[in-house]
Amino acid sequence: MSINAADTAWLLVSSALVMLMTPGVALFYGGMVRRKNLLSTMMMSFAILGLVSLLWVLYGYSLSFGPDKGGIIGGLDFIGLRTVGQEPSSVYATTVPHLAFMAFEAMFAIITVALVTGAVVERMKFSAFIVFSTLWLTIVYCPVAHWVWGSGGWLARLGVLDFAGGTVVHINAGASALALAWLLGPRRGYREKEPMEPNNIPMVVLGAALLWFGWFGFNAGSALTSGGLAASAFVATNTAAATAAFTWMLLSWIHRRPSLLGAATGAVVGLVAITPAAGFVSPVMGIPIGIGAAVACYYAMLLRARKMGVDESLDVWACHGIGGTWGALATGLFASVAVNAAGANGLIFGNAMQLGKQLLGVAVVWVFAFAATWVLGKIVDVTMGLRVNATEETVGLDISQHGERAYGGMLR
Amino acid sequence: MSINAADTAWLLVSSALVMLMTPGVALFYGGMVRRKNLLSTMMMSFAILGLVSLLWVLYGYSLSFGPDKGGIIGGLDFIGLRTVGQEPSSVYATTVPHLAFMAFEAMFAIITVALVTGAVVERMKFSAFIVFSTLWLTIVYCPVAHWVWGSGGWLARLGVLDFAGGTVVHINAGASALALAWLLGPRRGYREKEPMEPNNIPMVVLGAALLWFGWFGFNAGSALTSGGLAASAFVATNTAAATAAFTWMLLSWIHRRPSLLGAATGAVVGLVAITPAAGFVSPVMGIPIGIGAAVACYYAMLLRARKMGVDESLDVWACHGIGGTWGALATGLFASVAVNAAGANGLIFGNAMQLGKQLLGVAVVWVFAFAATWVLGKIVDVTMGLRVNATEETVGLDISQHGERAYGGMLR
Amino acid sequence: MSINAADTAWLLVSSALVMLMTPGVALFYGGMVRRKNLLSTMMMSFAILGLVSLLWVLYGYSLSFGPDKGGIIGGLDFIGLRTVGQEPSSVYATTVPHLAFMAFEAMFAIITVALVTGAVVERMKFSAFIVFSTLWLTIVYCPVAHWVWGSGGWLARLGVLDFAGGTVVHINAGASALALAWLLGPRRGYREKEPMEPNNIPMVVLGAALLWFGWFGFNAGSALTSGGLAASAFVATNTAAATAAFTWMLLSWIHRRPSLLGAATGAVVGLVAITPAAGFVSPVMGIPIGIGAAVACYYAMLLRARKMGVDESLDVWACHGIGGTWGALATGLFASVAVNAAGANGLIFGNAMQLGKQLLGVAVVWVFAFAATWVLGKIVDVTMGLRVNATEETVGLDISQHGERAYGGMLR
Amino acid sequence: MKKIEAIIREEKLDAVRAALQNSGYYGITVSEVSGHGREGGLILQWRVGEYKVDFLPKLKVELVVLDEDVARTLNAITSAARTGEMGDGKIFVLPVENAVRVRTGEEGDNAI
Amino acid sequence: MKKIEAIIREEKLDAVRAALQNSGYYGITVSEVSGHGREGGLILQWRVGEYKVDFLPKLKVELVVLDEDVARTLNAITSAARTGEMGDGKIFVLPVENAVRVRTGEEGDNAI
Amino acid sequence: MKKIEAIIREEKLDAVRAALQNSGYYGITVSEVSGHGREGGLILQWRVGEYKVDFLPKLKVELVVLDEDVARTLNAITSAARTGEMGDGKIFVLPVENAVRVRTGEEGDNAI
Ligand SMILES: Nc1ncnc2c1ncn2[C@@H]1O[C@H](COP(=O)(O)OP(=O)(O)O)[C@@H](O)[C@H]1O
Ligand SMILES: Nc1ncnc2c1ncn2[C@@H]1O[C@H](COP(=O)(O)OP(=O)(O)O)[C@@H](O)[C@H]1O
Ligand SMILES: Nc1ncnc2c1ncn2[C@@H]1O[C@H](COP(=O)(O)OP(=O)(O)O)[C@@H](O)[C@H]1O
Repeated sequence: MSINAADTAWLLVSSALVMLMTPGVALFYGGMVRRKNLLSTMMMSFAILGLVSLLWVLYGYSLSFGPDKGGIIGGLDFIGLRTVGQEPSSVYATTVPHLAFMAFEAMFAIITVALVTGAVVERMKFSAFIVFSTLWLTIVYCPVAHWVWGSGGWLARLGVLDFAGGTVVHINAGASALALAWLLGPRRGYREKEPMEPNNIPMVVLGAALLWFGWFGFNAGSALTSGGLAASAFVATNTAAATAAFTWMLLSWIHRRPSLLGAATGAVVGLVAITPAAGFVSPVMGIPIGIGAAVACYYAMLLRARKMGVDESLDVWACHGIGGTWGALATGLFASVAVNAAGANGLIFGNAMQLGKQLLGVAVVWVFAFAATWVLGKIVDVTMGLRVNATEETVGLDISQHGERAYGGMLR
Repeated sequence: MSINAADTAWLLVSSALVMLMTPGVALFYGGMVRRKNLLSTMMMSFAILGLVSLLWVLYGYSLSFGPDKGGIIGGLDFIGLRTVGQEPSSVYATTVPHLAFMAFEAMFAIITVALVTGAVVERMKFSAFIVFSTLWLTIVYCPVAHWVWGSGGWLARLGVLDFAGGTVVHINAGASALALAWLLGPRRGYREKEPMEPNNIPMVVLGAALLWFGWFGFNAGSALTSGGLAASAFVATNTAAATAAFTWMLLSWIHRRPSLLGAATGAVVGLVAITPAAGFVSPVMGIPIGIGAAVACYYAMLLRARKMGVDESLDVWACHGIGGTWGALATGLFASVAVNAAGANGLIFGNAMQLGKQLLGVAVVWVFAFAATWVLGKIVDVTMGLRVNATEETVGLDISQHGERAYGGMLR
Repeated sequence: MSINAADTAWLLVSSALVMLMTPGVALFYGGMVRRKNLLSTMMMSFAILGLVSLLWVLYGYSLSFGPDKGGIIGGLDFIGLRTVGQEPSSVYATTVPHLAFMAFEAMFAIITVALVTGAVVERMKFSAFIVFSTLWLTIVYCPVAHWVWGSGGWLARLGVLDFAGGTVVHINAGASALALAWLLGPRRGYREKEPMEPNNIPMVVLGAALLWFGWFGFNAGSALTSGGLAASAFVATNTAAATAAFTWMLLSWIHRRPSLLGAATGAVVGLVAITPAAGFVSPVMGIPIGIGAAVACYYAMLLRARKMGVDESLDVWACHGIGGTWGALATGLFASVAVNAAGANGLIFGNAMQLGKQLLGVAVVWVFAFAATWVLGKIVDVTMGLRVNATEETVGLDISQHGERAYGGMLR
Repeated sequence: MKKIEAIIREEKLDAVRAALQNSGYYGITVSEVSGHGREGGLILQWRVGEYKVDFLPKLKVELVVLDEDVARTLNAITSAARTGEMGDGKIFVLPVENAVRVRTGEEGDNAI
Repeated sequence: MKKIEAIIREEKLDAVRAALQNSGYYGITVSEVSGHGREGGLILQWRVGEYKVDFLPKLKVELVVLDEDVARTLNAITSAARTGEMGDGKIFVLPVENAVRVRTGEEGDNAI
Repeated sequence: MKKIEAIIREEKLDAVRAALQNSGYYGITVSEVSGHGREGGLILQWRVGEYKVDFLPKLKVELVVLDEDVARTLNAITSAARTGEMGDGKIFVLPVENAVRVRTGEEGDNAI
């Protein structure tokens, strides 16, 4: 097929928008930790932007989107971008240069790894983090991306719907975060004293704003063409984000006071939940999906904090794991072929099967991501150790891991 | 008509850019208040991003752009996005999905409400703010948007030109800000002591930068198509912003020293003033419009601070009210059908009538916005009270309204 | 030719992205100086955004891209945008409005001047800076832009390749920075004590992120059309940035610890180096170009700091001068007509000539920029003085030049 | 000479300064401190749930006064800084043996 | 009454506070200071190369105690703040002549 | 033992530190304070117009010295911190009754 310049422009812009989300994560997470770990938290996202961009070009894209091998993994034909050129791919995004599709997908791989870092901040050794991330991209992300999005992937063939990454990105990140936090153990002083106060809430809000902005590329860009579907996904995205932000604000208000940190968190979980659904549901469904996301994630977070013994520090599981699960299931409820002929009808349009498929997709990714991450984490732990030592943790990872401090000055 | 993919891509990108302006306002305003009210100020914009996105989908778009009812208001046909779908509208932006046009307009409604917050920061009760904003969107914004931009709106029919929101957004926000600040009364300690020092000027500059960036979507996106007119509006926008930033810097230099806060403010007022004119005037007219904006708003701000008894805290009136007025009148001076055949000639091209029409548009919006806001504000004041109490104000709204503080740490 | 709406959308978006890079520079540089000079550093970039936007419209575009005068300079036909309208130019970017091309090029001129400021922060008088910048734009930037990019420019005619500004932007800025820093002399206390500690590394990272984001417009936008070439340049850009960020991180790790400031710097030098090559080389060449950039600039910076007696404060020369030089030469090595038929083959494709041409381009711009800057700087020094006085420098430029301080509060 | 160290509420600085100026002392040094006392801490919110912060922001006002002015100064500060609620702060009086004005080298009472 | 000024490591604040509370003193004032002593400085990195920061962040804990409690308090702080490494800090005892509780105007020992 | 508290200009810290080191004292504690004195305040700009800030940033340098070193130390600080302009700051000398080195538990003069 030949290149459509408008689709290409839209996909390139979307790729740039999704790229900006990773610095968005750096700010969003960075603002929530203690100041002594601010740079270390940002560094995790920034290093991933470098590392995964590179690995993706070298082999990640090929494993995920290379010619299918038994529904499980992509072949090595695209290693080092071999045959990935200015002409369109014959199977993916056939109206834009293959390179543009590759770049767009690269940004998804990057941010997924960056999301996981929320579980391990303030105590993970940087060297172990780099090794773990390389393994995780290769052994967890690439296969799951192939199953769901790869032409011939087994979950795709079964009809599991995931418009922009509810399973591949969010459940994947959330389940892995839980496993890794569990292996790592809690931060020193966790629960003994007052919680670790966020060092910079305006920074969190700026991060959330960049995430919201970039998510238009994430979701509406996933239409892979410019037109009605992209517009529909765009509106669904904004509506879900807004509704969830407002709902979370109300939940915190009921509890005590309307919280800005809560509203920012709500926006993010609304964006998470609409991700798998954005191009399959009518945009106004962003409202129930947003409300559901805020409520589900709010109580999941409470549960994690009060009942589960794990210091999953920035609640990747509660936000992305639960938000992504709700979104994947909501796709099975609200999807409509009137919105996207390439999709399916959901339960409310009489197709209960689709909900079953979605449940299958959710369960598979949950189990695989959790288990595989646990094994990978354990291997890294045994071989090189996952955690910094007690002194390094007390001093803070900025100085102990990176030899830097966030705010320099004459004195402090 | 059928969908043009390039126009769609351009309008979706523009919508994303305009969305980013509201966090831009959060930073721009947040940096200018005292630290104890930083989160509260950002929260106003962030909550509006949630609230108005939702209300717009529910009924705001319908009231503004639904089928005309007597030139005054839109009908309820588009409630809950009914019949607003992937196909183009038959009257608005007929080359892009109706949903894309709806989304683009949503972002304008959001930022307009966010702009008003500059008048009420550091003392308005958050609950009252939410109620007021809902009323104001419904009773002030939607009608005015319909009059000026709605197909069949009475000001539109009279030939009042407003390319991207000089009256609908800026005069509307500015006049309302003045009324509301007047009702609220000054901040405690206002004028008794040194002015309330901005807590973070780099944050103001970042906010201004995001506004400038997003404004390309605001103005050039308002061409609703990609092509010569969008390019022309883009250049007019950048030229006016730059000229006004530089002019304000010179004004502060003449007075004392070249001020960065001044240059950032200048950029914003230049952007405000070019807004109604961007797609009707030759781009080089950005120069006189920018100079005029800086001078007019600078002296309006001086006047407000020294002569008027009102603590219109972040000078929404002086920046947006006066800037928007100058821009609307400048449109009547400099507009040219050679630039935009859908526009009109202005005074310098021999059509004095147009200036009269612009004056009418300005006067109508000024009077209506001021009066309606005063009444709405009064109602909220009488029923639930507009202001926090003295202790809450002294402690700061971050803690008293939101139970949060911007910068946490071991100690402070 | 007629306007292509998709190309126009892409070029307008790219222009907006490049515009955002200048505030990106403000943050990137602002975070690296001492707090007392934070606003002054940001102000330099912000003032340039105003000043150069204006001068470009008035005469800069005409000098650079006006009808050729002997290969040396553009004619005055485009003064004040005369005849630069909504129709395409007949020679540049013939599928988009001439105004869109003009705007895109404006953003390049702006950021180039902003880059130079890294050499002079913390001690240059603001008035002298404004005068110098005006002269420099006129006498250094515009001619060089004409030589390399102007239709008929002598270096362009010789076949020197510079896709997006390796010579025009980066070598130009780097060589000029060195000359100007040399004239200005070192900051008070430079080398006597510990280095001047960066006041805000998260701000540096945010700046680097905005630069990376905006650079997609810079490089992929330089295709001037939406399609395969833009996609290819996009991927080359991201790959080089990522590789260089990761490489610099490894270099700092070898030396001591993986540094976030280092990774951010690495990203920038990778982006610099890929700039001239982005649309001429296969995207995977981003890897060697990125590695080379990080290594070359790292050691250039060490050399500058330890061996050269010049306080080129934020290492514009090492980052942009050396990075741009490596990129220009790498273009001569790796360019391929298979990627871009309008380009040429490089050395590895058997065309050693091209490397020679690149060397010529590099040498010419190095010598001209250095010499002309030295002369202009000297003139400004003799007539009005380049530096603030000792007290002003000790107090900090924020207060002494701008009468402002970054963070206000009750006390400090 | 005595050194007076007053821990006060942030919002009382202006009143205290005015009171001191009325009693003839305009030279003061102020710093931001964090205090814990009888006053309860601050309850803040996290994304879900809440937490208590033990230390509250206070200001420390330091000034050195002549022996004969101590009582007057204490009174001035006390009445300016009082709200009657817990957390109003404390004032301590410490002996000072000498003072030097850096600019002139003057010592003792003249340096104040 | 004596004023106890302890310069301690940042991470020891909680332990010191607990120890003080055990010995009956919950009213304290803390501030962030920068200290230089025998302890080496901090080596930080720049884009290339590194530099040394001479001043390390410390906390200053100030509290006024009754004369009879001085020894006990010193012991409590010393054992809570000690790591045995250079940089553990110092404690100084200064005489206090008077104290006032702002809220009530009480003076002397009653004000503590 | 005496405690020396010097309020100095920010930019004089290096000179003062060097002078103290020359007289044998490298252990010092520094904090950021805000001072108001004879020196005029700072005029800053707002978007339009200007305003005055009363408090100027100063540093407080604290160190405890042996009795016999007081005079020498005062001289060292005074000459290092002087510019001759208003706002050079003040130095106060306070009696200290005891000192403890946390690391070793040493008391008195040995702890300094
Ligand atoms: N013994 C003490 N030593 C030093 N500072 C104290 C002491 N007691 C109280 N403070 C300081 O005074 C502040 C107010 O004390 P608090 O007990 O809360 O109020 P009140 O004096 O009104 O009962 C505290 O936050 C603390 O900074
Ligand atoms: N003579 C002194 N006067 C004031 N503060 C001091 C003095 N000596 C040390 N300090 C403070 O105590 C801290 C720890 O001192 P240091 O010499 O590093 O450790 P140690 O006491 O374990 O030998 C220093 O950082 C400084 O803040
Ligand atoms: N009586 C005082 N008590 C405590 N600090 C003082 C006193 N007088 C002055 N200071 C401090 O000394 C600083 C310099 O004092 P100032 O009067 O401006 O200069 P100078 O001593 O040169 O006349 C002030 O900013 C303040 O911090």
